[in-house]
Amino acid sequence: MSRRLPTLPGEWIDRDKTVDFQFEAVPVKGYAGDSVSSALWAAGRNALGRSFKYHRLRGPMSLANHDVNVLLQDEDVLNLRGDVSPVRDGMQLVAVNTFGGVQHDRARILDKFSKLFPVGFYYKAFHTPRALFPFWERLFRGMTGLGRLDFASPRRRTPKRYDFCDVLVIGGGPSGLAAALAAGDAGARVVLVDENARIGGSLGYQRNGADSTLDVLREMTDRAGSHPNVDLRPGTLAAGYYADHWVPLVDAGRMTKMRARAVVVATGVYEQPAVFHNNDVPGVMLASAAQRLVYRYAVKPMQAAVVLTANTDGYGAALDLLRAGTSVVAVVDLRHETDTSDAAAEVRRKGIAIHRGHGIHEARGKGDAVGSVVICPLDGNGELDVARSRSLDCDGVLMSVGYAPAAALLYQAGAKLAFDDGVQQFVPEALPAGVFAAGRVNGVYALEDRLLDGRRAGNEAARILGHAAPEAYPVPRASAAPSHPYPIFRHPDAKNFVDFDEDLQLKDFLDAAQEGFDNIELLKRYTTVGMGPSQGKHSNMNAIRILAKLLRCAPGEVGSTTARPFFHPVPMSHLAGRGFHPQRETPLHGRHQSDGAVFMQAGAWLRPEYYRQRGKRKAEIVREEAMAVRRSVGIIDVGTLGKMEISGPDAAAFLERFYTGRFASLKTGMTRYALMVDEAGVIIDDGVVARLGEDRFYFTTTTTGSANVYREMTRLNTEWGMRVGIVNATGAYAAMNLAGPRARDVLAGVTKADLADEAFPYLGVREGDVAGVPARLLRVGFVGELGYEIHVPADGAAAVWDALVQAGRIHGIRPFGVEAQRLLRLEKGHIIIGQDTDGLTTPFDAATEWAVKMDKPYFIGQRSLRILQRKPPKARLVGFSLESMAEHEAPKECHLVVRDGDIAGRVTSIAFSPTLGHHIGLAFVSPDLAAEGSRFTIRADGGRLVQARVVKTPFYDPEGGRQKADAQRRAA
Amino acid sequence: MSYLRSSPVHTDLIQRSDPAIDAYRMRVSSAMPADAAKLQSVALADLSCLPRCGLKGPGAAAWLQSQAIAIPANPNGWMALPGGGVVARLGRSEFFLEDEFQGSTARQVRAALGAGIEGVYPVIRQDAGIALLGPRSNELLVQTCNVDFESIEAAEAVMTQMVGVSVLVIRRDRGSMRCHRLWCDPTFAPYLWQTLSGIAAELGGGVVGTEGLLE
Amino acid sequence: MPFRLLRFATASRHPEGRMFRAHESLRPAYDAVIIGAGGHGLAAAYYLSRDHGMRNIAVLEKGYIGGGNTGRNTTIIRSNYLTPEGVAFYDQSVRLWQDLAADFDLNLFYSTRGHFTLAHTDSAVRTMRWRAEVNKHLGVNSELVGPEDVKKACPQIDLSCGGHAPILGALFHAPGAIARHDAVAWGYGRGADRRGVEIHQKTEVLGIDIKNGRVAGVRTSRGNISTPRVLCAVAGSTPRITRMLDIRTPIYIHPLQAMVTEPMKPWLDPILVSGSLHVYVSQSARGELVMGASLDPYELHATRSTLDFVEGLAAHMLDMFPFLSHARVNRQWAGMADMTPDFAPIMGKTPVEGFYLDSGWGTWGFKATPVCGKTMAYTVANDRDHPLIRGFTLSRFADYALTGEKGAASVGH
Amino acid sequence: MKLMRCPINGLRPVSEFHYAGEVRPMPDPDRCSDAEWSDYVFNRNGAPGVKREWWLHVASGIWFIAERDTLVDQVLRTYLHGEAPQP
Repeated sequence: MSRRLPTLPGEWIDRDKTVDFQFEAVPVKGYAGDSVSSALWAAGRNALGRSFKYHRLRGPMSLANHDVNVLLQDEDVLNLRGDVSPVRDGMQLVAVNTFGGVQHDRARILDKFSKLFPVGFYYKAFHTPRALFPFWERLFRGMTGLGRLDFASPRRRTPKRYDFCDVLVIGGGPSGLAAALAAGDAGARVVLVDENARIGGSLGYQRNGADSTLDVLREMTDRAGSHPNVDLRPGTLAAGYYADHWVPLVDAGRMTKMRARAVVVATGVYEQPAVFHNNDVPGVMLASAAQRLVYRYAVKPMQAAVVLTANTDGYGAALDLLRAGTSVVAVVDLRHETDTSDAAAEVRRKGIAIHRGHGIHEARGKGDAVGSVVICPLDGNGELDVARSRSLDCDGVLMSVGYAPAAALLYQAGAKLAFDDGVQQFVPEALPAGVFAAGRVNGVYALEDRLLDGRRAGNEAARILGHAAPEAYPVPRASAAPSHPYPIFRHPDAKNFVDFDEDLQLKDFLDAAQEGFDNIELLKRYTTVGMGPSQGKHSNMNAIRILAKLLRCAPGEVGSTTARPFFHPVPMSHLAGRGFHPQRETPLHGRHQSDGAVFMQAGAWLRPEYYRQRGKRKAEIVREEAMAVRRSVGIIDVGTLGKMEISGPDAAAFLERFYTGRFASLKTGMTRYALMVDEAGVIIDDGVVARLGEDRFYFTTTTTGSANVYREMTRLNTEWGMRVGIVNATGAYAAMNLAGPRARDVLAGVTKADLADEAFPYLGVREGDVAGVPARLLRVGFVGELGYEIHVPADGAAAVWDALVQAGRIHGIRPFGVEAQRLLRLEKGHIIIGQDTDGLTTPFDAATEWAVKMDKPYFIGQRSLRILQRKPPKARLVGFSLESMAEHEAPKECHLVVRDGDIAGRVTSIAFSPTLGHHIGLAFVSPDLAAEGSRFTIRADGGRLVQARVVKTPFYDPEGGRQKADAQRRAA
Repeated sequence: MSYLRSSPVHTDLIQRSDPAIDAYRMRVSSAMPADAAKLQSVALADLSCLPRCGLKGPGAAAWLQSQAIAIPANPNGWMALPGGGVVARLGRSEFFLEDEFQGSTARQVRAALGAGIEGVYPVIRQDAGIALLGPRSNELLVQTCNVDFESIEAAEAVMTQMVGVSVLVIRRDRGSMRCHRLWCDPTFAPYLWQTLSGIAAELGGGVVGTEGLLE
Repeated sequence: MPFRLLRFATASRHPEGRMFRAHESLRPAYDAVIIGAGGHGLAAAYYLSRDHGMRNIAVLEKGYIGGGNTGRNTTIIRSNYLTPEGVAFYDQSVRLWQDLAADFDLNLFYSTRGHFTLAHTDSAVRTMRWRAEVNKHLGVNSELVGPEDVKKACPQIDLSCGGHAPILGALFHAPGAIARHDAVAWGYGRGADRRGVEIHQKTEVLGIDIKNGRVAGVRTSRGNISTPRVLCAVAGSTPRITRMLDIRTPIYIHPLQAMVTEPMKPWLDPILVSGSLHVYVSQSARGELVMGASLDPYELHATRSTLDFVEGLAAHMLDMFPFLSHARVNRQWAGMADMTPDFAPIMGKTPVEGFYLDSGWGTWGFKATPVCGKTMAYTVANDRDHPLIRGFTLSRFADYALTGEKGAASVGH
Repeated sequence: MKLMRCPINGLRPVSEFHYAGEVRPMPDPDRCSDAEWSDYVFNRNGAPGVKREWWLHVASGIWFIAERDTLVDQVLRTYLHGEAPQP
């Protein structure tokens, strides 16, 4: 049986384009422009979904994007909103959360036992005996949830976009359109968004059986559509309001982050359901839902309707039904007084029965839809007099008993709303700067008033942005309340639903209050009202009215719960966008790739961990790379180190204050280790400072520390006001370390600089060309061999690397990675900040007192170190060695040092030293274990205890002869 | 000092074409397939080869003027250099110069400043230099940067973040062609370049050769 | 089907009384006043009345029961901390948790799901091993596991995380659990209420009276009361209270945000945490994915939401679970985290006699609710710090004796 | 997203900035007591209110002072260090 109507003016469907899709494996025909619900309803389907808790049959209720009982699975798309989602050819839809399909859902049995599951029932059972809870939990997890994920579904990368406008108008109804036109006329750049497929709001469907509002709509959309300053965006959801007029606009394809200078909220209202027994049976719907069916989709909502109303709009809806050919059995008006509107008069003239002072006691199902309703007169207390009930046959019920403001965005913007008893609605009382409300969300109802109110808001917005716009005058709010104060009716068999998402009935609220959850926030948390996907759009207001009646106070005193983003749920892909991952590469990255580097993440950088060798394992390769450095020569990219310059008369003094060491005494042309502690005396960074001239220093920081060090330096420079210039050259300079007995031979081949020990001693720094590139050469010994750190401008890095590799070929030069460097530095006993130190390590713990000059007048952290100096040390970092053992038996980094069942420290670094032929490492141990030669126990994997002996560092070449002058000669 | 410089985005360029021609001792790609078509949408060109220099310090402004170089009066302004090129004022007391075409101011300043004098400190500039061209360049900008470049004054130099990278941006059209110039740290350049060129390609544009921009 | 549900079907009217009484007015004097009717404050009241025989207690709450961080956190319970002090403390808490439901006769949906802290860098792997070793040493069930074990527990995960942060290993903590957070506050509240404790909601503390160095009374929006003992358990509002007493603390307040998807059929069994991607996620009994990330970057004493938070978190979630593209985020919210320099709490006695702190809970206070209640009750009743909280005293900062919990707490939750 | 005005770069989204905490005068390390010093190092003025804070505009490296009400996240004014405008 088709419910499709002949063409109606303003309908959204395109009758030339039929759409074929399947619902629960049954073919359905619709038209382009149909929503899934409208197409199904047109096709005569009543059962569109099942409810979340009791699995009751549900049909269309609002057609306004909160019919969450009509959630569908469309292949990998879950929880598709049937009431607003457009139909597409070939869709294969099934209702979510059923066991065997909508018609035969096996879980519908739960409805029969609903008395067993009152509000909060799950708090009252299943927890004893404890052993059984997992069983119940598995059962719940089997029942719970809505749609299904498709784990094969690929990641969607929807590009996000920034956008900017003067006035953002949210809502394309009469007031929104009026606001946009007013602001646009005043010269503001206006963007108007509306979540519906078409602009117009209620102008399109609340029509009192006529087309006059349609003419208003056409006139306004024509003007707005052609207005140079107005940009109309239908099908676009304002998903939330964030600080400083920052509004995410979500459409089918993407999220646009709109920065507006002013925002007009003309979001209108949600129509609210009446609460009576079986108010959820398919065929019972909000009046506006029926009107949307008629005018948007040309679908006859029902054959014979009973209209329950408490306002004039109900009579208008009755006329709209008549126009659709629906016979109106009766208008049941909760109000006792006669409605004097033209619409009511028209209804009366058409001879339709009007029952004033009546309400619906219950709806009765027939098949899978409503078959009749039982109505009763209302007594003085607003209670139904069931004794005088009568039954009316119908296949549909309209509910037109009131509205709640769509004020979520206003709340998020920080607006204060107050309950207006006249309008029976929360209305804005105080609005934040630059935010305006217009139309029904503002409590203004009559069409001509809404147009005025919109114009007022548009003009006000334009004026605060400095545009000349007419003085704005406040517009009167609705005189007669469009909303009934309490359209809620008890029933012995309950099933009078307040929240359709969560299947919450009137008694659930009474019971919750009885248990002490009698303020709105607690009530919300205990009943979960408004926590479902529709976020309380159709339930919060009734919940507030129920609580207010219980507490014998006004809804305003009950207050409302906070409305957090999002207005409607937003897909993760829209929020995530493309997903950017900023990454740094040294200028030698390409070289490493072609050399087969295996990369590892180091902060934002990618660094070669080691260089792949056919048929060899990592450990083997790392050893080879290390041995190449020990025996001949190797080269490593150290360009990720922070690289800074500080110049000026106070440069040395600044470094003295910043680092723990002494730099005033550092000779030009020499370098010195630098250690940095924070104000609490905790080690946070280290590096090497090179003096290039009296007033010029060049220095390095750790890879991950560079940003923080530079930041803090510049901040302190601002505060201290010393005469220095600090430059962060980390990215501008490339750096590589050429190390090994042959390093000098290799370097000599590509530079004219005098490399003789006398001219360029250990720890010296020189400036000169390398392979034609201006370079800074630091003679350092981090890996314990003759070595040169070569710093060159980034654009010359490749040239220098190539030249060195070329010159080193006869010496079997090898690029080496971070792993080999770690091993080499460990053999020298050098610490790595962050690995051999932690968030509490002081120089005293780390045995780096030698780098701390306590007798300086001041340095960061000095005062704290003075205090710590007087305290017994907590732990001590020592070098240790193990008797030779197999690799898999050796302890690992962060294995614990134990003594008589207590933790006495931990291993921070450990490796097998190919040069020494056994394992060496660094460990924190309690100070009494720190003496050279003392033994301690490490608990390795599987709890195996391993003996270690404290040894002096460096483990390798203790005198440092190799990195000093005579290294070369010995090698020769 | 004479060496073959390499662009921060060299690795990406050689996958697209053969960077054959030599500009300011850097290999650049003369042209790429369908350059003309890309320029009708949004195109990216690598101008990292252009010579630059930077300086900062309380004396920087006065010193530049003493070198007879006209500088922007206000922070975050930029001006054209004689014979092409750009001088930008970054904040109050830092300056950025880039030569173009016939100009050589940046190189002269670098030479004159040497290791610096009190109150004027050299800042090594190894930025990646990028030109963003074409009618749809703003679409690329709004997808990658939270600044409304449509409302930015022509004389303004903007320091902001683009897909998480700090950049310096100026609007400098080339005749009738929309053009934004972008500079960023060379070690972030490969990431920024690949991200921007990917989006440009989606918009019907992409990476174009450099030669056309060097005349 | 449990029989106890039958009484609902058979009873003529709802067979449940009030969980907590409403009180017209405050008494003039109490033996102890607890500021904050969140989980911690109510737990302390519960144990004071149950174990220490103190009944004349008022719990003062500016808002409503459990309306602060108790109702805003992501309900993760674990004890896999880094310092011996921390591990011992949280381990005690986990033990208490397991009997709580029976204790209250209230189902807290305490659900042991297993907790993975993912390591994406070798330094993270080291930290995980450190935690595992300390945990095992103290008898807590933690293990350093490989990517394949993560895959086994969560087959849907992309171990390469979109190629941006490959998972190298994880700290697996089998006892890791989630619970229904509101119910915890209600359970403690009901238990305390039944033992005579008065819970006063919508009652704001305006000042605290001190007479020669010790607490004398509390001034509130509903009148003044005299009391010798005040316990402050107000998390993000702690500095507002300590300011009333001129007590200086290192506590600073940053918002912590969270978000939740629409319900979907359950698929994610364990709790997953990624420090590098700043993600922690579990699936609730309702089928929602409950997600959080790292702290907001600057001080703020408001629970506003930001868009960049959901954008970043969604992007990182999709790195781990690309198939979530169509899943919709339903709601976001925020709480105020009371942070400390060493990421360990500040508990116990203070320079003001009779004033006790239960604070510095940062982003990890929910899991500690029971043990805080127990130890603070002991501390208040005996005016002596409970042995378990001696590592958490306020004085540790002046003594430079911090408790370095950062490695386990930041983005740990 | 929140906007903040850098004295040099103008109004920008807060994501372009780095927050470095409240401006805290350091006691004279040579004169102050251990207690005064550890109070300076560790303790913070954690209560909400209008605070003078260090902020950095990352892209330009400009440090400045923001006077911000930390209760409502309202920036009252911003200025370069040592250039406090007369209220």
